[in-house]
Amino acid sequence: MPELTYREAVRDTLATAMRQDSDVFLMGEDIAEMGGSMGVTHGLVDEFGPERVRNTPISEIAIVGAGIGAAMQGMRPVVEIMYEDFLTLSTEQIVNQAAKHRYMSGGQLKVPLTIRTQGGAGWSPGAQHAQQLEAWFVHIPGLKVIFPSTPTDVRGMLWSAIYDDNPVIVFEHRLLYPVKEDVPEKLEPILFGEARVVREGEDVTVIATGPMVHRSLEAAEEAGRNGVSVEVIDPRSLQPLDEETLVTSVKKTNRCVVTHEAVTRMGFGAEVASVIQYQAFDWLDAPIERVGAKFAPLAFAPVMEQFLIPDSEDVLEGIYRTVGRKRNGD
Amino acid sequence: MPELTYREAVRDTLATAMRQDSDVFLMGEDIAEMGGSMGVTHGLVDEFGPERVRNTPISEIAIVGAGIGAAMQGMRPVVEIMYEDFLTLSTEQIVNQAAKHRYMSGGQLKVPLTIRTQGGAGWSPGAQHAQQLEAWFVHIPGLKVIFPSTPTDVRGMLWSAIYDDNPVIVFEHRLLYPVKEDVPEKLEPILFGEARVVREGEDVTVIATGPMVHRSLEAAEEAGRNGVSVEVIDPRSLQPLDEETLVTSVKKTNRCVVTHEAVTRMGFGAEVASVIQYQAFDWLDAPIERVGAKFAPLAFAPVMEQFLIPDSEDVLEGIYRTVGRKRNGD
Amino acid sequence: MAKVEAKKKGLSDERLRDFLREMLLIRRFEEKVEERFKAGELPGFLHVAIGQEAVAVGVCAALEEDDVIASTHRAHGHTLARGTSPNAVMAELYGKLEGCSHGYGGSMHLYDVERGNLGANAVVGGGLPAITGAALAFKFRKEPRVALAFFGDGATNIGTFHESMNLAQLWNVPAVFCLENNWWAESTPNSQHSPITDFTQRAVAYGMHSIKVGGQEVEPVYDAASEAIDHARRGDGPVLLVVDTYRLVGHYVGDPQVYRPKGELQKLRETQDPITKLRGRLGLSDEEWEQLDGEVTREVEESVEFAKNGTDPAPEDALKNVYA
Amino acid sequence: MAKVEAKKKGLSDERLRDFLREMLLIRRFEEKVEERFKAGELPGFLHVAIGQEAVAVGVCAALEEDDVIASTHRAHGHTLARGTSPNAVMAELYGKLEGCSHGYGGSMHLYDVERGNLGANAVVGGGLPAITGAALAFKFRKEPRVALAFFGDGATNIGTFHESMNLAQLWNVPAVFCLENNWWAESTPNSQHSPITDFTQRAVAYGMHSIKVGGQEVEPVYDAASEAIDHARRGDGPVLLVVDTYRLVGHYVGDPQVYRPKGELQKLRETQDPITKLRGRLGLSDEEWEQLDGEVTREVEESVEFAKNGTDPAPEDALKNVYA
Ligand SMILES: Cc1ncc(C[n+]2csc(CCOP(=O)(O)OP(=O)(O)O)c2C)c(N)n1
Ligand SMILES: Cc1ncc(C[n+]2csc(CCOP(=O)(O)OP(=O)(O)O)c2C)c(N)n1
Ligand SMILES: [Mg+2]
Ligand SMILES: [Mg+2]
Repeated sequence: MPELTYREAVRDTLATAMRQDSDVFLMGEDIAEMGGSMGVTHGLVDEFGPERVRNTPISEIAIVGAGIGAAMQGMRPVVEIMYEDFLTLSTEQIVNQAAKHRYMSGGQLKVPLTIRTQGGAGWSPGAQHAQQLEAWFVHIPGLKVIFPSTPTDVRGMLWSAIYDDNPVIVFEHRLLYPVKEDVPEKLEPILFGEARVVREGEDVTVIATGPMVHRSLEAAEEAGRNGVSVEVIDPRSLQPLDEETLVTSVKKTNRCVVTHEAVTRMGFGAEVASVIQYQAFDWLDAPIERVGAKFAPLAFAPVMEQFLIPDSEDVLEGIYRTVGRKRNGD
Repeated sequence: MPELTYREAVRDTLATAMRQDSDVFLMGEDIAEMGGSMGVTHGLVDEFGPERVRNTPISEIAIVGAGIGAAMQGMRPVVEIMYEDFLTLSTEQIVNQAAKHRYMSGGQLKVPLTIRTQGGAGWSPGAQHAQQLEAWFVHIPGLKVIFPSTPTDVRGMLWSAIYDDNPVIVFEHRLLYPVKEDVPEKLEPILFGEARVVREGEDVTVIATGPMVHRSLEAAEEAGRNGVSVEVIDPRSLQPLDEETLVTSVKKTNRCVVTHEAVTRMGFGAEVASVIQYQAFDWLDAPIERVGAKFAPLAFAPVMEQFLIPDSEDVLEGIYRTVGRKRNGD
Repeated sequence: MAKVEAKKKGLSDERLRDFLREMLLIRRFEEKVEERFKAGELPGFLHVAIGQEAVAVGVCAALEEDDVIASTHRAHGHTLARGTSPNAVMAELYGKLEGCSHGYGGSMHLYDVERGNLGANAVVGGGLPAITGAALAFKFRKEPRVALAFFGDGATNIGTFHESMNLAQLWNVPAVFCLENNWWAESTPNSQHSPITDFTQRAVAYGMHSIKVGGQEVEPVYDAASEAIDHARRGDGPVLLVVDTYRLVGHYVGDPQVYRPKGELQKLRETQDPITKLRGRLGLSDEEWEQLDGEVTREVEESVEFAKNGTDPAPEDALKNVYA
Repeated sequence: MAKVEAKKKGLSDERLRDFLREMLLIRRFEEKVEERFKAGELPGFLHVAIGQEAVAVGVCAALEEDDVIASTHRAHGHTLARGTSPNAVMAELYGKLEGCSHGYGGSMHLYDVERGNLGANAVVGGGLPAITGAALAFKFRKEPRVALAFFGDGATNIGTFHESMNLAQLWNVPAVFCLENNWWAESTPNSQHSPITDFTQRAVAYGMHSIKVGGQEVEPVYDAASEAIDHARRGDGPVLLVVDTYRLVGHYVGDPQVYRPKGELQKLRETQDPITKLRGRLGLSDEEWEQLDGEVTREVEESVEFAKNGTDPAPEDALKNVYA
């Protein structure tokens, strides 16, 4: 079982796909010699050359669109958008084009495009370099949206994204790149629509995405020490969503906290909470707690930034609120 | 009390503001002689001239951005984006710039920009001319988002939008333009964050936006004939959101249906349902129903389009589901 | 910019007659669309390409079978010229399963992937990046194919145009950007949307080769398009092909055109009709003309019959084709 | 394109000394920023403008007090040159309330509205549309003011650049687009991001007036900027001002620059340092130089002290300033 960081797991998957399949290629700003602004694609240009590891101009809408065009010809492009904030420049092509070509053509076309992007606060990048916008894309029929939180998951799911015949947006997270894990010797594809029960528990279900999975595990440990048994589930793919696993868990625990780093208001947690309250209504013993970023852009000064984004303490408080007791039992 | 259509109400507000205030001007594609693709600004160029009723190139990101620049100089530009679908081209400027300049400058700047747009299905415009994307913008701190459903509301709220010192996105709806109503003689500003109780009732609260307000009223009438008393509430402003009025109503009726024309998944109803289940948990007698568009792009063929978008029947079914009985009492 | 003289290699009269037939078919098709829309039979809204038939026909004739195109909101002409049958197009406008997009698309989303039509786009400029990407795929695979985007003068004002042109030239892909300059973007005249009138200037920003040609005579259009397409196919890089033309109708069917200078339309219809011009060039007798017109008119009538007899989708079909 | 000769009206030595002082202040400020970042004192990430000081100083000196600018991710130089104190800039980099954005912005979001600085933008090209809009407001109000956007060569590839240029020229607003061409966009060289090397070609697409000047000597920069700004202020329309310059450091502080050809940097530092050039031009003695350097170095040191002694925002301050 090799140990890989999340960053290496992404790179390994890209390299493996490119080795076996000449239809797979990469496009993105500074992904060649520089390896992307997060170093994820480091070294790939040496193995695959600048044609298949293509540096692009700063043209977020055209590179996504070029990916669409190449994908419609049967290639499997992987486009990197350096920061989620810049996805806002590509939304037209993602939402009106990639998501709809198949539908508008009455099934004639496929768009096997993968868009990788990353974001995330916690290192003072400022208000235009850390937004989490995954919720937007969950609203758009025709797209698939994944947000893997571990090396193993990103390896298996990125693989599935590349080989999915639909456009898939892969949300990575800046602070997850150094996370290490033993991963299976051979890359094992992970299907979309299967949530992962990260930790079993009896009293509260915490549904968490991205970095909040790790922060929730910390909170769960702490809660455990205080006699609250927490189940942590990572949906991993937000679209399609494995509603069944989430609902089954809540039917068992009767309590639920949903958490993500994105702003709470209109965040992905709103959809999850709506699904849970609907399908597990009679099982719920307490209102569903949502733990996300407070309602503000991301401030630069670390003390303000930290205040805005949720940490394990915030999850813990959510857990305690839902079991009806205050921190430390007081 | 003059009778105005929704279209005339918008026009009246724009004209009134422009008459009294030289800082107000309009920009948008084909808004001059043509009056915009929906005829809303018809005639304004005659009164105010082509400088203040500016036809623009097809440059959705630049015209929003130019609006931001003029607004930062203290003008009060009203930018029209012809279809919500094309807002996807402007999202960078809306989300990263308009919404954040005040914050990132630590309070030095104001961006009194109004963005009017419209969308809506029901007339076979196809998949790229009818999306409803209001939910996206509710997720973004720094923006205000309104969706008036009547001539009176759009008149009073558009006025408030123009005179708000923050960027406001005004969602209009294609099928609402011909809706008529007696409106107050003198334009009365309507503050944001005040939901409107459109119809009082005892058994179920229907929270509806845009065209669904009207469809919900039809459903409410029908339900009334079957002995179910329905309260209909229009939040009108989605950001800020008048949570109190919504929650108070549900605490009275103990049942709730949330409805909008946008896709249900990750739509605005998800946020509303999350708020209600949280704040009215102990009062709810049934799961909150969400009634929105089914999960697909908008098909062209009318029979498919109609199938996808919610109508008064769908709301009625939601109402009946929540009161635990089938249509016509069977 | 290369000046294109109508090369005197000359197209055969037979070929030109085929062009005339195709152009007239498009004209009669568009007129029928106007009629049926006004009769309330066609859902949605429609843009017809009356006046621009020589562009669609001249350009599509210059393409090879394996080439691909992307079209715009004004798509009927391009789609017919690329070989989709009037039946399939008309059925789409009626929202039938037999339509070229099986009723999912409509007028602004005509697709025919088998014939290399990657789809019409209702977002102005929306198709240009994908054409660049398709051309990139051809280059990757060393296939001698060309990808061509149709778009209007109004589309040159949008960012996707700029980024696509820049990328295509930078990567030297076999793409042709065919700008149908009809001097209007809806109600907005050239002078209100672009600070230039010679659209080849747009190409200078990328050092891209450009060719300009008048669009009311099909032969020079064909020649210019052939030159552009050959240039791209040879690997010499993408080309901006500017075709100056006229929109002899409103922006959309039913457009009262209040914005259009009085008389402009009448005068253009009299002097700039590409079909009149070609008919004159070929010296068709009234009899020959009647015969041709009769044929295409019947074809169009039949397409309406075909469409009306087509199959309505089932409501639940709307949930199909969301994902592959 | 107008060729700009360094007009021999000539700037006084005194003025040039002021420029040198300003340029050196920026240089020492940037070096201090590198040092403090590497020491782990500065949050986030940073881009310094070493090598491009003559552009910031020459251009900002040509502006009037009422003019406005928008800057980029590489904003320290522009902000200092526009008159914000080193204290306020440094305090912002330390995330303090005394910072020019009160700790909300950071390095890439330096604002100083009082001094006509509408803010630095971390989205490449993000500030250009607003500059067009600000210029439109000046035109509306008949104020003799100019709005100027700084941006890089990489930014010319993004749609906002295209749409803003087109709009500005179309509406003839008093805007200047100041392209600091340092031949790199992060790790991507000119040859991999733009199919042209003479960036005045970009202006041809809009029929916009353009001026090109070398950016390592402050006097011609000042002259060219003055000409561009006057042109815009006179109402003759916007100008693309291309300043060819060099980035004598990595893209961001800490950038190992693996992508940069061996020796390029060394050679450029030896031959293209704008401060060395100006010092030579002024014939400064070692003593004069030491004195000047001592002064600005102290000023920079003091700014660090000021910043470190600044006030941290309260956590809940993060919820302020979301709305006006
Ligand atoms: C991005 C976008 N903005 C606006 C529209 C609305 N619209 C449809 S066609 C059109 C004018 C297009 O002009 P042009 O590109 O010259 O094509 P033409 O109609 O002349 O064929 C506009 C503004 C659109 N479809 N897409
Ligand atoms: C829209 C967008 N895409 C990508 C980035 C990441 N990025 C930051 S600076 C930069 C390069 C900018 O190059 P240029 O405009 O030449 O400015 P320079 O860094 O050379 O000053 C890139 C790609 C960004 N900030 N914004
Ligand atoms: Mg046109
Ligand atoms: Mg650069």
